Amino acid sequence: MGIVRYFRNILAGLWNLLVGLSVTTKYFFKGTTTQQYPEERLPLPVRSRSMIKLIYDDEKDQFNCVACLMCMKACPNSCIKLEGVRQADGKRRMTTFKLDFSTCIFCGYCVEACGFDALTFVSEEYENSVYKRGSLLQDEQAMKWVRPHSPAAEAAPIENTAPATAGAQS
Amino acid sequence: MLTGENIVQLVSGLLHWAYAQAGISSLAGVIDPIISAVVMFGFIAVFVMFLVWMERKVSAHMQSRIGPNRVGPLGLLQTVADAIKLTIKEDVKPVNRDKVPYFIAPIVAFVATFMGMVVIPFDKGVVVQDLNVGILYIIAITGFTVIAILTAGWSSNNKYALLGGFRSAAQIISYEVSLVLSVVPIIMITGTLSLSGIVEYQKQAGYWFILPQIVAFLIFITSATAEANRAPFDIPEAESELIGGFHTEYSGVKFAMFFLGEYIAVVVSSAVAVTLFLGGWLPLPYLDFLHIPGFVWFLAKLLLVIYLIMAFRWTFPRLRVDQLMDFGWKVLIPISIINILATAVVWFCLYGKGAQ
Amino acid sequence: MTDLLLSQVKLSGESQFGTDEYVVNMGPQHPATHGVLRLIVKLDGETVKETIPVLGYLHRSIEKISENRTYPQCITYTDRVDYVSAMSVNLAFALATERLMGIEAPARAQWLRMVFVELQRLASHLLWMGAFAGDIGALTPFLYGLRERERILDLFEMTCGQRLTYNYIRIGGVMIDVLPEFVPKCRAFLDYFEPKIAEYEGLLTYNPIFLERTKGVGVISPEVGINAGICGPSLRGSGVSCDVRKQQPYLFYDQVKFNECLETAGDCWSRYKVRMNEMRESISIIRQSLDRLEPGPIEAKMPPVLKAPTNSEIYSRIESSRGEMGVYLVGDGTAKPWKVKYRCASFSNLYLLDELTRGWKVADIMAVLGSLDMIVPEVDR
Amino acid sequence: MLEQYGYVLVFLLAGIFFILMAFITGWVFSPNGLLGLRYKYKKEILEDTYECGVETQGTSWFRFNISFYLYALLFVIFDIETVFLYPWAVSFKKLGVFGFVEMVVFIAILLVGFAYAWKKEALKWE
Amino acid sequence: MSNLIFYAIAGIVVASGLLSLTVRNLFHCALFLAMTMFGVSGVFLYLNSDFLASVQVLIYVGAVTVIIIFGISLTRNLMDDRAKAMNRQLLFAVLAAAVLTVILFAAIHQSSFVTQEHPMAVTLGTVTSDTQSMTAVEAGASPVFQSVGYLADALLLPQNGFAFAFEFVSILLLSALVGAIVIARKDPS
Amino acid sequence: MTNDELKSKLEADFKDQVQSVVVTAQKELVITATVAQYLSLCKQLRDKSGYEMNHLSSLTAVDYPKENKITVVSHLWSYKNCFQLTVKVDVDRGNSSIPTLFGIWASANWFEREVFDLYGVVFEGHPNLRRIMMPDDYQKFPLRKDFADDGFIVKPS
Amino acid sequence: MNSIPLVHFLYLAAMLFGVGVFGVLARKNAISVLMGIELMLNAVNINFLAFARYWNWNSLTGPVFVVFVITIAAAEAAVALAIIISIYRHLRTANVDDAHYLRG
Amino acid sequence: MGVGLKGLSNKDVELMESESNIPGLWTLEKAVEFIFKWARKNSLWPLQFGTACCAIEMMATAAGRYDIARFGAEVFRPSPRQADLLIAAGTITEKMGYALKKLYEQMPKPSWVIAMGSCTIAGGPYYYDSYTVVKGIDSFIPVDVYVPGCPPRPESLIHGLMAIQKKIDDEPIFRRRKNA
Ligand code: SF4
Ligand code: SF4
Ligand code: SF4
Repeated sequence: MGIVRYFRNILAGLWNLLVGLSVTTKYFFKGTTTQQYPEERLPLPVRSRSMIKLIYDDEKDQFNCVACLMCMKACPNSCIKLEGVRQADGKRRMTTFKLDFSTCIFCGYCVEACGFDALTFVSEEYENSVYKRGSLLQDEQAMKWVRPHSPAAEAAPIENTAPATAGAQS
Repeated sequence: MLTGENIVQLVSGLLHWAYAQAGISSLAGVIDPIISAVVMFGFIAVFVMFLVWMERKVSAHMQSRIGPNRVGPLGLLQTVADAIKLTIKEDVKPVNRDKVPYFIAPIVAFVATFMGMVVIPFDKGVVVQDLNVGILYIIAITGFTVIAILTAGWSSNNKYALLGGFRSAAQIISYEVSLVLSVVPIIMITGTLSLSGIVEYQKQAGYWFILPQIVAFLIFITSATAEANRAPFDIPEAESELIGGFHTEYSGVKFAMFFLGEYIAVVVSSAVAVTLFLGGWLPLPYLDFLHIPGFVWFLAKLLLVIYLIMAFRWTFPRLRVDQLMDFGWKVLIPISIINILATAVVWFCLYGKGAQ
Repeated sequence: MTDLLLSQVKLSGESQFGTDEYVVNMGPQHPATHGVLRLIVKLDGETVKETIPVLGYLHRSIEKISENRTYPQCITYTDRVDYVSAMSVNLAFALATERLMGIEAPARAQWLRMVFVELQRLASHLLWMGAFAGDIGALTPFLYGLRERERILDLFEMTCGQRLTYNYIRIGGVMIDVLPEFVPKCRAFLDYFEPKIAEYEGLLTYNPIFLERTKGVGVISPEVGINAGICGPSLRGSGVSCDVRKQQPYLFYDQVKFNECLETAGDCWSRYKVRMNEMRESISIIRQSLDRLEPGPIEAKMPPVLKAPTNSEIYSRIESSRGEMGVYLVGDGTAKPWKVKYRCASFSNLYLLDELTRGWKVADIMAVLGSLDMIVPEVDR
Repeated sequence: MLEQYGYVLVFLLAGIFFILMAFITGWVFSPNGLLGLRYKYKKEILEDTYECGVETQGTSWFRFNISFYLYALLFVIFDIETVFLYPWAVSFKKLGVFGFVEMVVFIAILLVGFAYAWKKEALKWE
Repeated sequence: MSNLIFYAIAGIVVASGLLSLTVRNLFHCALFLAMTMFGVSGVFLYLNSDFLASVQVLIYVGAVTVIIIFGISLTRNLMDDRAKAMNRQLLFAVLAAAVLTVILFAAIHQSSFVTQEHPMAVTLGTVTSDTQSMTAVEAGASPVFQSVGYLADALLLPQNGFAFAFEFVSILLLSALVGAIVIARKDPS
Repeated sequence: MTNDELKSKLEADFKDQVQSVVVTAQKELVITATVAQYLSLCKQLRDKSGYEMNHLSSLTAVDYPKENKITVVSHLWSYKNCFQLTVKVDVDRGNSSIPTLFGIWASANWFEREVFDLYGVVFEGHPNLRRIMMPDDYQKFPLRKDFADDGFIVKPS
Repeated sequence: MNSIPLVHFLYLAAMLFGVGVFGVLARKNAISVLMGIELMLNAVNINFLAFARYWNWNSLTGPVFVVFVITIAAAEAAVALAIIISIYRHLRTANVDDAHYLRG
Repeated sequence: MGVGLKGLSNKDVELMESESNIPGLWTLEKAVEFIFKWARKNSLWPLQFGTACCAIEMMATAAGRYDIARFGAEVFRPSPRQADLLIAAGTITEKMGYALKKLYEQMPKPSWVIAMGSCTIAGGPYYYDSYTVVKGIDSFIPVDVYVPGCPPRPESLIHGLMAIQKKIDDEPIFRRRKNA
């Protein structure tokens, strides 16, 4: 009995090893899933939180930011420092805006909190390695971003009140 | 016709003509081996680099990746870069190491396997020296690897290295027994230890030994994998337990030598497997009209076997050390002994009358 | 740093075979400890005499930080309590806060949460499977696991813009509604994914080496398991029904049909099997949830600044990918919690490691550790 | 025959030579070598024993388990068996049934020892 | 040339043999021992015994050295560097060994071997490959020591008288195996 | 069984052994006990049929510097009867000491070590009361409200 | 080819034997003593083979004896090491000098 | 040289041509230097060192989708002795900091460090109110490239890797300064 089981175990083991080998061999001949990054780039979803930018309105030639400090208060990590002045026309304008990307955790609260369409996430700007830690403290000039005038980009910013149209499509 | 033998004859003819021209014919006995050693080293270095590349590519494709592809065409120069980098990397010498053994361990690891290349027949007549005791020679000379590994583990002054080295030695010696035993049926059938002789026998017999000796082949491949410390038998360097095993403390070019040695061991044992079981340089049956040179067949079969070993590595989990030893002693060795006896009995039944 | 601990490990001089006991450090940087767990292993030959886990190498004081953040801000830190299964911790905290403040999230948000939490369970189990196989020495399943996980992350990124730290499930709902193409994509993924599980099982489940390594190793008996606080799939491998989704249903788990996966042997293989089966269950839960996803609001009506009632407290549990995840909140009437405590499955599961590995071989530590599905940030927080 | 083994000797020496060349190249070009850049660092830490980033406790030497020895013992015995087995295999056909029976007896006696070791759990890794 | 190499090998054998017995570190001793054995296998080649040379490497380097190293590692504390390697009889030992060697040398010198000028130099010549497994006895021609099968014939054929010794070896090995296991496994009480 | 029923059952069963049993506004069932009652209460909660709180889900502490107390809070769960209980015990902030639950639930071991590490509550009879998160030579108790240290930067609001 | 006189093999064997004797007599450690014995056996082997080849070279006895000697040497090493390990575990020493404790 | 040059990408050839005054004609030293830099650049073996969330992204970088192997950097070595690149991925607490420092110092030179994620750059989300987290690993080991993000995308990490490769190009190999 023992002998029979001994050999049966060996044969069953060999068979299961073959099953495993067949899986890897199958994939060996199947195509790869690799996205060859520097040459090929994955199309990122518009909601991707890659880099925070300050929206610059090139028609009005100014930043949208009115220094309402909402983003600063919302930030869990206090990485936004900004100052503003009240202009002659009574409106507040941002003068300096500093975002420390070395501590920012890309949570998105600042963008959500901003009611003036002044901050946005930009999906594609993820190539942001630097040699000096200091270069991660960016000011408004470094973060300046002009919204391209294309219909695709209009949907870009994360809006908390997106219409609930999706779902139940099955 | 282009055969390996012709090429060798041509080259040696040319060489001896050159000796005669230079008036150093009397030194031919010294220069010839040196040239063959250099050629073999060149071959093995290139081949191992190719193998490392191949392993990375094979593993990558098995895992739906691409693998190295940015250095040279298809990343072929990747291992060249690795080799150069390892060479020009700083060589850390850990404190409290045992200086001389620490230094010689990688040398032994490399040389032991490199010497095994002497008897590998790539084609009819294309072999450095066809020793009488070919198989035994390979087995004996690769036995030095154990010493190298023990020495490396011992001299590094590191717990992981020590444990890894001793485990590795225990593993190698255990699997050496089944390796040795699995070859015996072949020797019984052919009556020779010479590798070329075994291939010639297969040629005359008209079949490869993998057919009657599939069990021996499986045992041989398994033991060879274990001898080369490759997964699923890579206990000594099981990363998830012992960091790097015996070469934990080795860096730079010394580490590269262990690496090289491991791959040459794979080449040697696969080459022996090809020679013993897959008919060496013989063409596939019914394909000999193609007149493909024998060494091409040999290399093709070699790569096939190596691919198999690589596929093992990237598919199977690792055995635990006690299970590994159990497997070697309690499964492989009994089966290979049974295989020997069975071969003898079958042979007596088939040819017994004629032989006596 | 003076290593007080190492010097405290006592070695008995001689064991019966004349070997010295010796101490091997595994970690903090070690390929097998899933990050920065450190194990001090006392060995006799290859046999483990004692395993002392040393924690705290990733103790990032999240609980202290949370006491100084507003409730919504805390959610960003919950992502990092268990980054492999961030949605679950998001959900745990959101549910606790909602119960603390009496907020009820709308139905669509609840269903979305279920979809995402179960997707996260798939992702987490995939990573776990890969890591477990890797611990045992099979390297390829890890890559397969990550390959499929990438597609789940695509779904997440499409919805909330991040791959790992989502900050998606919020107090009173979810951050943002899914895109219209999400539902078909999700279904397509599930159809693609379901046959893959069989493939992994082909690679591992009955592989003789895998069986050797996992069968009968690290057996947790139900009584010991319960007493030591083991939870989640690890306890279900011992045959104890302990699924919070069944026992204390939250979200709409009482409205979907799914089985609680149980195995009885309590060894590594059972725990493996439970998780593999759970993946199948998760797929069915996601399918049912997607079916019942109705249009509607995704966030409850809430005051602009969330404040907990004075002297309120709540202990709320969910079933995260790793097991029972509890959040204990104490509110003091301000916008910041007075006390936050995350009760994590890994922390209590790890406790039994010493007992499970004693008398086994070094390699079994890896198998047991892997099968408990322990990740360090949950242990250390 | 000797000149055949002359090749082996040359392979041995050449192998050593190649490796030494590699070592020398490495030493010439590597940092802190002959031509390489000098780096400043603490030599004691660099060369300290690696143990996952924490300090090593006690000595790195420890004595091993007896099972290592028992495996080696069995290996020696079986290796000796090879010495007899290989000549027998080579001349297997000529020796015929009588030689085979002799060898079976030989192996059988050894297998008794093997079985004993198995029974006594010498083949058990501690 | 080949003579020179022989003397080099002989030098290495003696030197490493001496080192293997004088070095204090036992592990180094084992390594030197391996080297000695390897050299001896080279000497065997000069005696036209390639099979025995391989066996020498296989057994001594591959097995005996390894088991000695394992043995050393099991008795590890011996390697106290401060302990003396030599015992009290050092002087006596040197003397005895020297005297013995000198006597042996003298004996060899006195014997008639000196005049024995490599009588087989003619026959110990080129080698034929033994792919056909021909053996000396069978061929009836000049002995071909290279043939491995020849050894088996010598051992196993009953007319050669070693058959009993051959079986006895297995019993010896068996008793060595059993004895060693019994001794090594005995726990100190 | 609803929490209110449970509350009356508890009050009947453990009349003298608890200080109070309340159902909070969040529908949590909270038992408050004194240090003296703590251990036997927990033991009975685990063993008594009808309760069988075999799972110590969590054990932690809350610091109330104003009232000069630290409350040790344990959350129990019964796999058999499926209900949840919270047990609270107040200890003094200055020299806090409380019996260990290790003998009742093994899982208490590390929970208590953590509380000891971060709050400085001493658990009497604990088999291995050492720091668990912080380095062994660390002196302070970081989760206490009045904690301050060199590397500790308070977030500007 | 091979023009080495027989006596040179004999001289080599004699020297090796002498070295072995020295080791056996002088070393304190039992394992070293064992190594000395191995060396002596090797010297014997050289002699066996040399005589077989040079003296009576049709005889099979030389090589066969070498095989036996190698066998016995290896078996001896195994058993001797077992004994040394056993002694070591009892007495915490492997010095030959101290082995007289065995009697006690 | 001929062997080394064939497989080089266009970028590499441009680079070497820009360095030499006469295209195609180099001094031996420059050639050797070029080869060595090329080898170092393309064979960055990282140390297996991941502590927190970023480690998961590091694994994702090694996995099928992004496949860091294309750069020859998939050889994750468990021992610092054989590693060239320390990708500090994840939160470093003070307790861990000692180990990190030791590991870094045990890596043979030349070695490079990537600080991946906010945590290693400056303490990240744990900058305020944390009593354990190190506020930036560059306070005790030199960092070559900072990759911001929490966690950085795998592409960002690969970008960081390429930044290291650029940096290697600018570093001297030999002790004697060239053009001195
Ligand atoms: S993304 Fe989050 S952390 Fe970063 S600036 Fe905005 S709010 Fe602060
Ligand atoms: S919330 Fe928007 S507008 Fe207000 S300060 Fe911030 S960026 Fe400017
Ligand atoms: S930077 Fe962010 S993602 Fe990376 S380890 Fe730190 S918290 Fe985790």
